[in-house]
Amino acid sequence: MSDEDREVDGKPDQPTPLRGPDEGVPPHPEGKRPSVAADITALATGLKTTLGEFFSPAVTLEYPEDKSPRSERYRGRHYLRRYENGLERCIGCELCAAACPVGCILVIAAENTDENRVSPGERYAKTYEINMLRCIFCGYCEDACPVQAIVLGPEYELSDTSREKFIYTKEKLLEPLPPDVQARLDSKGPK
Amino acid sequence: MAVATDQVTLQVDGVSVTVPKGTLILDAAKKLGIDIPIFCSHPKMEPVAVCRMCLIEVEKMPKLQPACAIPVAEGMVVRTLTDKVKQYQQGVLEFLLINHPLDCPICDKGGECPLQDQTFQYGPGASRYDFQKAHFDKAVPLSDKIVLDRERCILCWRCTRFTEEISGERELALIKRGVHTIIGTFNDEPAQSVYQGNWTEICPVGALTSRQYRFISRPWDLDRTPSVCPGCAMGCNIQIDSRHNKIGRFQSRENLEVDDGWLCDQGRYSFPYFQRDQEFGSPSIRRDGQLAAVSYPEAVAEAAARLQRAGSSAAGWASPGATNEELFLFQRLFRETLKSPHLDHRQQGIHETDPEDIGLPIADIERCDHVVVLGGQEVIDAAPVLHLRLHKSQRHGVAVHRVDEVKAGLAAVPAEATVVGVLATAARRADAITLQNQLVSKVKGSVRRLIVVRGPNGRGAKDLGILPHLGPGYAVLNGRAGRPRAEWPKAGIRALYIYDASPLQEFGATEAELDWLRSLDTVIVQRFKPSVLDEYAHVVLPGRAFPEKDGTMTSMEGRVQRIATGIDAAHVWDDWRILQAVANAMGAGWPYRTSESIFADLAKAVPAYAAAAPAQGRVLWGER
Amino acid sequence: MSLSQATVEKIQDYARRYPSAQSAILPALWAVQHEVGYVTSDGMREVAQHLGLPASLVEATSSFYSMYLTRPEGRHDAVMCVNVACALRGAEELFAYCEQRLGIRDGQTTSDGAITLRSTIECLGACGGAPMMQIDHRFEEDLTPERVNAIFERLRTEPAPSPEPPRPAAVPPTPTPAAKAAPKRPAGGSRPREKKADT
Amino acid sequence: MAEKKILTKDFGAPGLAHLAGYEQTGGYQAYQKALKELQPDALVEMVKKSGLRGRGGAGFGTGQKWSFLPKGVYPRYLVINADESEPGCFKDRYLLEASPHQVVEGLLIAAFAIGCNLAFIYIRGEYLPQHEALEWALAEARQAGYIGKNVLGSGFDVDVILHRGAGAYICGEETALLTSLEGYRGEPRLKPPFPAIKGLYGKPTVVNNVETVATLPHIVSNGPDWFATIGTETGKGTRLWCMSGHVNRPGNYEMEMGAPIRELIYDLGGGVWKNRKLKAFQPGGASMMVLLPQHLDVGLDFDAIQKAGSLAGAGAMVVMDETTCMVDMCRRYVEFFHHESCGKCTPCREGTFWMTNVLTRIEEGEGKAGDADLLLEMGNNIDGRSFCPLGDASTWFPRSCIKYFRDEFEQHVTEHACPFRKERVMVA
Repeated sequence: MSDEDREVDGKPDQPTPLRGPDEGVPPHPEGKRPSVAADITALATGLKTTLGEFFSPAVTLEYPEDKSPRSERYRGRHYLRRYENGLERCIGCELCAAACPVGCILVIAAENTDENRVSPGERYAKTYEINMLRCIFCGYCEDACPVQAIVLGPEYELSDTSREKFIYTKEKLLEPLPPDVQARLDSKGPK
Repeated sequence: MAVATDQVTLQVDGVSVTVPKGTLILDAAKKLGIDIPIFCSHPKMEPVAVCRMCLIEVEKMPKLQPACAIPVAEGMVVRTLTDKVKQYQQGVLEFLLINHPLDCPICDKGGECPLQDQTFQYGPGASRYDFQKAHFDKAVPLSDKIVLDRERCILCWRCTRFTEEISGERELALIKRGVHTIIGTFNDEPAQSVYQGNWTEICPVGALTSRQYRFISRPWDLDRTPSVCPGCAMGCNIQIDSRHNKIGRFQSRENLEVDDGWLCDQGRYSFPYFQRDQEFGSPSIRRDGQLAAVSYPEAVAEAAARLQRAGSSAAGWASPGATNEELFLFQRLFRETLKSPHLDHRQQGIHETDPEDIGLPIADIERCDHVVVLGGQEVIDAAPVLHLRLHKSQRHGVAVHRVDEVKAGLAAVPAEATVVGVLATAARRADAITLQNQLVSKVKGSVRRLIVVRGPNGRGAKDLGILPHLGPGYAVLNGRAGRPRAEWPKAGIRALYIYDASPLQEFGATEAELDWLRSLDTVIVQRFKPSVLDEYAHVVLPGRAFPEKDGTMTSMEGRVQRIATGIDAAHVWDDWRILQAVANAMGAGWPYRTSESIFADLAKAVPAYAAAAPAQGRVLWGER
Repeated sequence: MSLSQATVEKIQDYARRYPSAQSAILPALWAVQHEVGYVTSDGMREVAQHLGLPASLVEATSSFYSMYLTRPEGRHDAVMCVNVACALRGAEELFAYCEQRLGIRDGQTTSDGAITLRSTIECLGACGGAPMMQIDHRFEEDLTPERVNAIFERLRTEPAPSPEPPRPAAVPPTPTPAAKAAPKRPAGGSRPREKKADT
Repeated sequence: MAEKKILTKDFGAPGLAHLAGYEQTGGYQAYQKALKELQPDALVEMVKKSGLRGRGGAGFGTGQKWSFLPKGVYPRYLVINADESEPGCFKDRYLLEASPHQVVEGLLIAAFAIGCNLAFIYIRGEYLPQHEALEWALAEARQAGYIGKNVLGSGFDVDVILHRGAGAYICGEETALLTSLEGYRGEPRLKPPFPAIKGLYGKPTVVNNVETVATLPHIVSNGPDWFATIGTETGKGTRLWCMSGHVNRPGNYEMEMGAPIRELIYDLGGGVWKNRKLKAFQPGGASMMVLLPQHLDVGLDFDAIQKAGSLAGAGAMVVMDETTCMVDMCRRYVEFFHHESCGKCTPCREGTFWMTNVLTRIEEGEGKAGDADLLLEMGNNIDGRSFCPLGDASTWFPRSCIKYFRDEFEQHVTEHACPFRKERVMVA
């Protein structure tokens, strides 16, 4: 049953229109006769803020020439760190994968042998992948890591050409660490 | 009023419970759902109360009592949640952890480690120990299957007690004294036991871990599928733990009637045979000498055409590793569609079979007073977990006689024996029957036998009639019997359909048979992995491995058990689907859509299977 | 390097004496130590074979007790107790003196292989004569630096104690001639043969 | 009150170690009297009436212990505990060395009383001379017909096996001794079942101390009433006390039960040496709580010492003068228990290891502020929680030292050094 044929005590149930079908445009209120000066002053007051801002120094950052300052604890792209002697820190313990709220880290561990020693101790990560498309950069993996292997660096420009490239594998993550990250880690205390 | 004398009523944390006399406080509390923390206690071993984790308060006893070792007494009042107990539990866990290495990140037990769980639940937040931990050697290869980390060991004695009470091999022992005590074999020689896999399961920490499963996965990443071990006819219940669609390990899934919670290494470490770690070839047809890859329908059509040409002179061999459903279809394909009686599942020997072979259920071995193992070690090699059952029976007073000849077996059993069991492999079945008959006349009690057949579904193959002379349910095919495999070369067979379901129970062709295969004009091979038979095959139909399919298997004692899909292999047709396609290509018109539907038909054709709804009861031919 | 026939015989004799062969492990290990100088793994394996036991059990038992040596030691072993009763009467200082006198540390053997010096916290049961030492399982009590020197001099030249436990301390023959002739000394220290009590 | 010699009354007599010499002093008369005139049950009653309590350390009534044996269950075993490894204790050694036959006669009487045909003597490995003296005595007794078949025509068969231990203090504990005698690692067993019901080889077994059985010949020959007149109403007869430590005349003294400790230390022991002042003493060896000079008038009797806050134990009186560093004493005793712990149960195995580390740290001056309380708390988690009394006993001495000498512990921590060490001087 559509709106039109609904009955309310005999009369079609319709909202009352604002103006009757035959009424014209209402007359202009008294004393407000159109004048050019009034229009210009209204225009000027309207643009006052805009003109004010126009001549004050721009706050826009001309990206990419200059970038917004980032805090030392900014959580951006991940890195897998190494010890001074070049051995990888990551021991493939999968605690980061367990801590990750979105489950975007895949770790497959394997056993170190004397010939193929990747990390100190018995265990290392044969496969370590982070799906950057799903990562929410919360930093839980960095907190969970018992050996401070996975850390979040400062970069946030992570665009790429194909979805597969967003699966960061070990060699991408093992790239050398930007210097200022080391400062942040030292401030966090020994691990 | 006089309560039945063997029942005892006691109170645990304010709730009263009545349990039979001699029950331990630990079990009485468990009956109320109160879990008292333990490490060294194990349901299948004598209590030793060495870890002292389970100490609880018992009224009128000044000291805290070990719940795992003190039997209940009438009117006993037990408290497990008092401050004294809680404070002590923190203390003992702190003691356990002072020399325990902080290995959780690299330890395989992480995530399923009782020490880890109980430290979270009962333990102190932090440890006040600030000295050097005692160091021992780590990652000691005890054998090619087990690695031992002596720093993680909390000396709960479970593994040494296992080798003494359960397997009887007494290989592991405590060495040195006090805090320097370690576990090890004699002179650090490699362990020889075939039950080492169980050590890794009963060890409450990561001291004993499996080398094959080393660092494969964390417990929370595993997909767990209940299934049955493909190793032998014992039918031990297992759990397939897989990750990324690859089998990580087999774990035991306790079935008190069959395996009592244990697995043998032969079965537990057999999963690499069923690993689909690379492509096993697509269906193919031999065209001018070479196997050309084709699609399934083409291969099925070719196979059907060739079989139809051979008609009743076709022969079919099915592996005792196949499921009941597949064997049923295989048997229908030959007897109904092809009208050929030539079926077999055995290798060389031609030994008879009948329902009496499952007279003695495995669990009943404990209730016998004399058990004759005809063939000694040979029977144990055929079903290794049987040894654990026999050793348990021996410890409870059953006389087990491991003999080689009938005469010795007869002499060993005294006339006044009441319940006698005879165990033998299929090869020695005839001797077993003669021994059984002689015993029946000598002994006043009952004599039952259990024949250890070959293959996880050897019994199923016999029940479903994959035999030339017997139809499903041992129906006698008078006059229409076929020829057993041994006679096929001379029986004018022109086509051979080999269904090699499991790499562990292969066709195993002899030299003579290989020559005969070359002479045949049709050889169809349906197998999981590329095998030597592929060169002789005209049609190759790749099928699935046992962890990739649903179905039921019948263990040697006639217990029908379900296996489930742990690994999915969608790109490979299920075996019963291939068999149905071949049959339907010849106009059989089978309507099956799932393996359950096949089982429904199977149960109609073989009534005894109807009684044993899968995974519960045994096929009792008595009520046929 | 298997055990000598005499030792094997002794082991079998022990096995017959006890209600269960397993009780013969300790005496058997003593026999092995007397012959070889310390308990070798081959020795343990042979003891296990002769007693019909798993070898791991014999090693478990042998490694538990502190008096079974696990590696070859000097001809003489000198053990000084440093438990409380002895320490109160200057055992620690005396031990330091011994170390300095023999030029070796605790647990080492002198270069000429004569003496192995060890201190032990295990009370040796001679607290009345503290400070004291146990030289080849015999007590030397109320030691002073001078007496220690004399002992060490003697040990440097003295051969190793005879593999058999030496005869009981020489006790003056009983004065009264009427006493029955002293019983024939048990030959070679082994017990006089008598049938095991049929329990 | 001078010594009251019963066991040691003939010591020093020539040839006492030999059969002939022992028989001259009336040896084996009691044994023959028991065999000929007394029935086994009468003997058990006699020992019960005499009020003889075990001299090994627990002080349990010997007669009572014998009566626990289930009737008619044979074979039964008697095991003599000669494993005496309690620090400060050397009384059994003195008895075995001086008069082995008295011990042999005692054990034969005990074997006859409980109807045991195979008795064992478990002697510690370190007592080689005593082992040989016993071996010689047993050979003589066999030769004289006291051991063997149908002894002296009484129809009683007995054989004795001398079993040599190999250095484990834990084997002094009753069930650990039985386990060791069976050839296993000397680890204590679950109780119940108690050895009297299911002991050696699963058969009913009685374990008695050397001194306990050495008293039996005197009880049999002089009668239980004579024995009951000696000592106090709860502690009957005499007891051998081993004096050691800072005392002028260390050695074994046989005292009537109940005599005050002062007499033992000052009259018999010649008082503290170098006429220094007594600081503390220990009545029962390593396992017992420390006592102070104010306890000197406590009677040498099980219950009196227990009321004073310690235990009589194995009767080893270790005397310490004012130059003794109590922390060092605690460290040595706990290190002893750590070295001797069998490692079977967690609290004792790990607890003694940790306590040793803490006490060593304090003694070397690197103690931390809360160490004393940490030791007390650790003690609470071991005492009453470990599998056998060794674990409990390892905490009693240190905790009693902390109770009485807490300031000494604090001093070690604050001064970062042991205040007594500079006093330590070479024994002239």
